[in-house]
Amino acid sequence: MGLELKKLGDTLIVRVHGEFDLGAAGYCRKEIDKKVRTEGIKDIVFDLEGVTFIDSSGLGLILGRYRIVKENGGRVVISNAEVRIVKILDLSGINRLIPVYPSTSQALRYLARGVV
Amino acid sequence: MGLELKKLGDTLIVRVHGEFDLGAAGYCRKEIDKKVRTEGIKDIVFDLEGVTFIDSSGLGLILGRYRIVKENGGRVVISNAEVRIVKILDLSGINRLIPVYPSTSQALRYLARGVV
Amino acid sequence: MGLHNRIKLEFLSLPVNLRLARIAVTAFASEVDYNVNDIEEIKVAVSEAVSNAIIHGYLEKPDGVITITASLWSDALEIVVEDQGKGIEDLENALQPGSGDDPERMGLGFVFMRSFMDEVEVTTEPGQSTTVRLRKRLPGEVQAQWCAEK
Amino acid sequence: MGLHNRIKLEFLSLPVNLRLARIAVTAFASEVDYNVNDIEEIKVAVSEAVSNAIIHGYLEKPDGVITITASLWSDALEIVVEDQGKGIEDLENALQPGSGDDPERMGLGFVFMRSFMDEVEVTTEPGQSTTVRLRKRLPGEVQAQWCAEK
Ligand SMILES: Nc1ncnc2c1ncn2[C@@H]1O[C@H](COP(=O)(O)OP(=O)(O)O)[C@@H](O)[C@H]1O
Ligand SMILES: Nc1ncnc2c1ncn2[C@@H]1O[C@H](COP(=O)(O)OP(=O)(O)O)[C@@H](O)[C@H]1O
Repeated sequence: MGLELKKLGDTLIVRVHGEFDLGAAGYCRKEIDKKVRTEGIKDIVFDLEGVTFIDSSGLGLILGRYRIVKENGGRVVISNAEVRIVKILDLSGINRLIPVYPSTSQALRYLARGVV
Repeated sequence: MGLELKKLGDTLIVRVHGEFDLGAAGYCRKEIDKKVRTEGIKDIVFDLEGVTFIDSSGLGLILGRYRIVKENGGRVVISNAEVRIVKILDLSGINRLIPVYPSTSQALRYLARGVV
Repeated sequence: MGLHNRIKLEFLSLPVNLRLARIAVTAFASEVDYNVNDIEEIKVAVSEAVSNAIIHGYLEKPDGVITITASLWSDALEIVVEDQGKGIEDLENALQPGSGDDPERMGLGFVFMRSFMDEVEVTTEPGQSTTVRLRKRLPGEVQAQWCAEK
Repeated sequence: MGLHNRIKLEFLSLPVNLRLARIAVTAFASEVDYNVNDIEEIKVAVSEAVSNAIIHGYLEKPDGVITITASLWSDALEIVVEDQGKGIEDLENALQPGSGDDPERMGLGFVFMRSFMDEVEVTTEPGQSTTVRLRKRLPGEVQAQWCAEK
């Protein structure tokens, strides 16, 4: 499992690679929350391009970050997920709270302008 | 595991795909021996290009065929094996009884002329 | 219904072993030719059951033992995940979507298991153990062939 | 030396389970970063030990149970393969290269295990059981790191 964090203005782009399960979620939580706390992050984009597997622990990590940034008026967006990952996002209902975009540039445009 | 048998004159070309272990050896033994018994096979070439794993059961299958065809003056040759498979062939000493060629055409030339 | 094959896997309640559990079960299941989608669903279901054992059963203590028994029956793959952890006091409530109270968990573990498998059965002894039995029907052709053999 | 992780896998003495045994052990071993070559060697060694349990231990009867316990110690991966099969009467002779009398077997199982692992230890009760314990040192960096933690 690999994690890449990139700051773009007050948006954090999170790229997860490999299997996004309980172990990965525990690791990501620590790293992301540190970044959010110390670097004035408002919005988060989860770029799931490299994710080969996700279960409710991975989804829970995303939902947990959504709850945290929402406190300060921030938003969370998901981008770039493979078809079978999108299927699980749909089934979970997480897409009713968190918009899912096919590409990170679309996700960033949504955050910038509120539309795509 | 997959097995392809091709007759070329009195030579049988055996192509094994996948993992050449005890289970695969049991299956190959039955199929090869039927062919050898019923179709006047003299020599056998084991083309190991598709083999991703081999252990002493796979090697034993080859050695067993060698012993059978030798009774009628036939020969067995190995071709096309990947580097890590060749390493195991070397370690086993099977290459002292059974020539190992990098390609099936070289193996067939050896059988046709006794040299390459 | 005849039993064709069975494995049992025991491991410590460490998140690093989730991957192993998924790999072992899908390698076992690959004896019959489920399609990619089925395999993906089996993976998620196993992952949910084992994650629950780690988090809820053993409260993330790493020295708990989790057991997975996978069986190939003539008509179905059966996966049983057991822990000797804290058990579930109110099982009916736990089986409802969103039942947990951890903001980092979605309360979707059982929902996923039920969506992806044909049967989900939970038995538990509060304070002692939890057992989750998952069943998924075999692909049609395999089932027909194996049943005919019996 | 500290124990970092352990799994136990039990399965029926069917050749189809060899692949599963190799996959489970290498998935377990992938927690430390052995190189491809090491992983290949571990696969062959496991395959030899399990094949022996199937053929010699249980004489190819499919209802025997084989157990693999894999442990990650601070300094080594340890794999123990056990069967409750016929055991080995003359162990010293069995350990010699080419000892068997089956023309389809090379008598190289133990040779391969010894070539590929750092330690091979066989214990057996004739008529009852055979246990093969294999050890392979961890890649240098992991070992140094884990030992320092202790
Ligand atoms: N193995 C287990 N041991 C103890 N409690 C469990 C176990 N599995 C599930 N539970 C209980 O059932 C609830 C619902 O589980 P689940 O649907 O997976 O949601 P989540 O894990 O997201 O809370 C959990 O919150 C927990 O209280
Ligand atoms: N698990 C076992 N149970 C009973 N006998 C065994 C077992 N493993 C090995 N042996 C005996 O040891 C001999 C040598 O084993 P090995 O070196 O693997 O060669 P091979 O399997 O090719 O005969 C076998 O022929 C068999 O008699």
